[in-house]
Amino acid sequence: MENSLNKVMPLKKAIKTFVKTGAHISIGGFTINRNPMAAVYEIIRQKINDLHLYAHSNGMGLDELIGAGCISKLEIAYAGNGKAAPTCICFARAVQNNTILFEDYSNYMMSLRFMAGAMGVPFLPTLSGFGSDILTKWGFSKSMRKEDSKIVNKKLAVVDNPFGDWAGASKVVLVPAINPDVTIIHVQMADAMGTCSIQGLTFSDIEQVKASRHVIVTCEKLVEKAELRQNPDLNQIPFIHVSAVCHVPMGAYPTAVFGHYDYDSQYLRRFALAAKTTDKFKEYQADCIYGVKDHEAFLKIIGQKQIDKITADPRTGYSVNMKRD
Amino acid sequence: MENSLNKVMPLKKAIKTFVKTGAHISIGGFTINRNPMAAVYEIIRQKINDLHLYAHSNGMGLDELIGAGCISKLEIAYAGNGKAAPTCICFARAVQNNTILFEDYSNYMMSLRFMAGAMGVPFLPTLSGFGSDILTKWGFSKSMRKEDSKIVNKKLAVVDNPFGDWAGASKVVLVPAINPDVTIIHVQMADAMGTCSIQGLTFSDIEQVKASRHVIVTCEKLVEKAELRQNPDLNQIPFIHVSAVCHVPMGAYPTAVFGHYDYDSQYLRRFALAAKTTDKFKEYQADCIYGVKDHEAFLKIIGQKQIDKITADPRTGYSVNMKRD
Amino acid sequence: MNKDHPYTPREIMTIMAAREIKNGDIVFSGTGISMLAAMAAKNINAPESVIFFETGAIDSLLEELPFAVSDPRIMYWAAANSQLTDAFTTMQNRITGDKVIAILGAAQIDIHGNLNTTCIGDYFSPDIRFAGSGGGCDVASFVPRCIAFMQHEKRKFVKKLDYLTSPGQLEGEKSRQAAGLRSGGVSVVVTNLGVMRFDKDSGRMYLDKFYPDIAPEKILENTAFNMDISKATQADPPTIKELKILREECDPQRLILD
Amino acid sequence: MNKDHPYTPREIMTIMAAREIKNGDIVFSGTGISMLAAMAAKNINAPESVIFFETGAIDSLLEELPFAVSDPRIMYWAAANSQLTDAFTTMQNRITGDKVIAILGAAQIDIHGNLNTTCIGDYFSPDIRFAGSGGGCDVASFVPRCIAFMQHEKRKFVKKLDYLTSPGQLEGEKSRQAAGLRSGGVSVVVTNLGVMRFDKDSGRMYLDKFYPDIAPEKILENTAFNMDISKATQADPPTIKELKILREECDPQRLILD
Repeated sequence: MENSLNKVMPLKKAIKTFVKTGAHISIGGFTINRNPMAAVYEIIRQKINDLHLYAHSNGMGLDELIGAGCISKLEIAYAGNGKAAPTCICFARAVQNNTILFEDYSNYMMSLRFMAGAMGVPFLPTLSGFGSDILTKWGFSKSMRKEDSKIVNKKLAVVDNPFGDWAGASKVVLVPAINPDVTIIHVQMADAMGTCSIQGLTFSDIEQVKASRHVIVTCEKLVEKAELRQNPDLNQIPFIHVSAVCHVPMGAYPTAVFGHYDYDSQYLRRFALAAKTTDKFKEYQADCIYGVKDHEAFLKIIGQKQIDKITADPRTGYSVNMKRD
Repeated sequence: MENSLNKVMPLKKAIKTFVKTGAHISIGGFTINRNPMAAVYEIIRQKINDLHLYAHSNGMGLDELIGAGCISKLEIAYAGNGKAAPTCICFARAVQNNTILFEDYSNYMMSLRFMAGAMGVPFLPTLSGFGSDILTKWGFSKSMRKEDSKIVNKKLAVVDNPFGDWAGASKVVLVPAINPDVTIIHVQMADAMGTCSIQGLTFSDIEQVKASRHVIVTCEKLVEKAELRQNPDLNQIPFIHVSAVCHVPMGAYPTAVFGHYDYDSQYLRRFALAAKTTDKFKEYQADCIYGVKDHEAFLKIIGQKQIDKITADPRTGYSVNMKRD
Repeated sequence: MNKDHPYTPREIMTIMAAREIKNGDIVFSGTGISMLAAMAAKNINAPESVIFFETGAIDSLLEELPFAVSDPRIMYWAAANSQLTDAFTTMQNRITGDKVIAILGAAQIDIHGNLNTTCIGDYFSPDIRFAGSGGGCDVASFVPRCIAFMQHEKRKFVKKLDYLTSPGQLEGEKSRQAAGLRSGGVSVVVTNLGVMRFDKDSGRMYLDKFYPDIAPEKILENTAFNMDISKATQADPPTIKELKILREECDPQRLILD
Repeated sequence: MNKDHPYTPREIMTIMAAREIKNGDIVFSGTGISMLAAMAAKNINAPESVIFFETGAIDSLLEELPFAVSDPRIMYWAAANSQLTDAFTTMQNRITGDKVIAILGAAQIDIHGNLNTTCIGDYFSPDIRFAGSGGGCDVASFVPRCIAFMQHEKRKFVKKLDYLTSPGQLEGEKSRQAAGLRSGGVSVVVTNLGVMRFDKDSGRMYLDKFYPDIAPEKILENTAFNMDISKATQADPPTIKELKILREECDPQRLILD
């Protein structure tokens, strides 16, 4: 949380400043929508690793980070990349090959955990998960939980309802709060102070931001304060939560941004195919990540023709009749 | 919760259908803003009583209902009516004269209780209130809590944090969920299905609505579905939660509706003065409530001249330079 | 199969699922065939049902079929765009939650309708890792009715799940309630061969309907556990009208039907 | 009082409170004099402080002074309009919450800075009933610094509260922590006579500053409990510049100053 009135900085600097080796991070968006991809690629280029990622249903962002070896620990509800990869490919391989530590929750549990972090309470209750292996199979060891103060002592807890059977519940599952070191989101509009306006579904971005010690916002449009103040009802994130604002047009590409551009299903498929073999994936990374100096250069190799294809129709907010594979 | 696609009905009918003697109710708004006053006056005219009211900081709506003797039990955080009455007058008298049963919470606790009701969990945790008399002084008796299944067994509960000192908390206060029989709110726009768009602060209206078995919406403007669908980001309440939609222009008068009209400080003062003595209050009620057949007739006696004075300026959403007492 | 109006396995599955949806239901929908079943219900038998996504969109217009529950196509012309916590709130509370019917898929299902969408093999070192719960565990915990869409194969209808992601009837009898769950969970299984339901008392899966030209014994052969087929009757095949609406109005481009 | 630039009790109170607010603080504000103190701080000493309301508005433009925290005037040109739960989230969490400074009023205060805004007399059958906690108990529970604005009278500075609405230092020493609260609560009391703070160890109120022309003994006479006045020094009176900004920029119509 910072209050300096101008938080605009280059993405390179924001990542370098706030995303440290070993940091606990979360990223916004959902599967193939509004993942902060420019920031993800910058983390990869800066070779920041040993990250602990909290995710509900992050798709593309999560899989690129895992594929690049940035993630050592993962708390997650779902890893899918739409039609291109119903299960994220690098994620599945990392789990199958035991190259990351992971712990599974449900989407609601992860959302509640961010919400608890935002609210400043140690846990929130839910009636989800009783009888499931989500309650019984814990990914992090007891000694890890004991030694690492950033890992909670229990994955979750089941307690009796102290209010009798109020609300028809005899017991509840309590899920522990998450307070990431840094959360990165991509939004349609932000001003220099960091106030943000997200168009369309907000997923769990708002809770993730409010739960986080530092927040990096990348935005399609960096607008004047006055533009956002005209309709405060559309601003979900007031500036007090934000540490850095980075103007990165198409910063969620190849995932979608409602009102701006659609997901690039061809790119997603290209990624999925490449991710299946080590050699092809290295080639892909060399071409699209390490071989470009920033997101602008990346978009240049994608080309205007492809970008035009996914550009959103102003009426619907997505690319109408786009060829989707 | 109903799903019939056209829920429009006269306010009289909505109140008669959903607000029964002895019902547990909540009303939207905050002190002098967006109280569903037309509905409140209709409840009073229909002489529905023995109501159990859940309120956070309802002002004018609460005080009219208490003044008219409609409320027998009250769970509340704050009863004030802005500058006109820093403490609601009928409320204070009712408490001082032991004519209602009441239980005090804080504003956050009441909001969390509605939120718990909306979420379908028996309680939510907070770190508020430790050491205060809010925790120790319970308004409802043990026998009441035992005999009345609609009253929770405990006002609140303090429990140890099962996650050690995660989030820096050794213990937490749990506040029990509220699920009113009916919630009544006033909004700027609704369609016939019941989808609502609130402009400006939503207070706790959204949680109150989602926690409630039935929901009556009164609205300034009854609009076509298409008008609301053009920007789903501005619709806080989808129709699935709503039982009845009543088109009542100026339905929050004398409280304010952002973008439409300001509070009428003269009326609020008139009410406060009248409320101070039994005779004057009876006179006031005879003139302004019982003596008119509905809200439209009430507004006629207020007069267009007064209404013009409080009409909102389109730029700011309130009446600029209005004389405020 | 009625020779006068042939249909594909995917079509009969969609229609069978659509028939489960009632007017006024709020349909928790994923993408693919579950989306198509929701659209078919809305167009055929439940015009006042409401399509709803865990990402927070409700009653979206869906001029184009979405390919993910975060597809921008679901954000257009919705009644409200909100967020995950709001969507699960709608399902967890008993007021709107009781109106929700979910459509789920899974890698494995057991005789009590519990689902596995997490892994094949040991959880900590699996042979195959899947996407995980997503909202599956949540909705199966919260809502009274869930439809499971499955391909009917022995390796999918298993004696014991490798991981119990989403609760069905757990171990049957009163075990769901004993565990802390409300009644609900998977209540019907729609496959390419038939429709299964669960005995009210034992919570065990039984064959309710077999499709025309599918022998109940064939279904049993494709099921690794011992399922009661004694009560099964033949399903009413999709009607001409149902198929017409499904093909012409729900998926004219055959994005999902093919 | 400096004869060259006289000021009213209300003006010195406002300035004393404003000086407590630091750049970057998020000011939880009510209406009336608390609002004015927040505006004075922003205009004088803490230009990057942010005014914030429990109803959910943050950094509103305030072209006109609001008369309630639900006044439509606070909804105009805000950074965001949200709701009660969001506002309290900002205060309860340690990230933004640690930046919040609250300004509260009360009917009674005790030596440990606990506040009563609920009633005079027995809670169940009071002589006078007040509005109640509102967000007072919440913010006093959550945030590290609260300013209490009081008229300095014996019946208000009491030995024992009739009702403890908002926690200060409870019974002092480590009692706040023992009860489950984070450190915080009322940290400074600004009255028409002086400024009180709390001893770090004992949690007891002491006189920090008396205003020019106010004898510390007079303050003691208006306090029902035994307060340490030994450390008190005279407050720096409002400067000409402070008064000029307060009068000309914050409340030119003297809506609150009079």
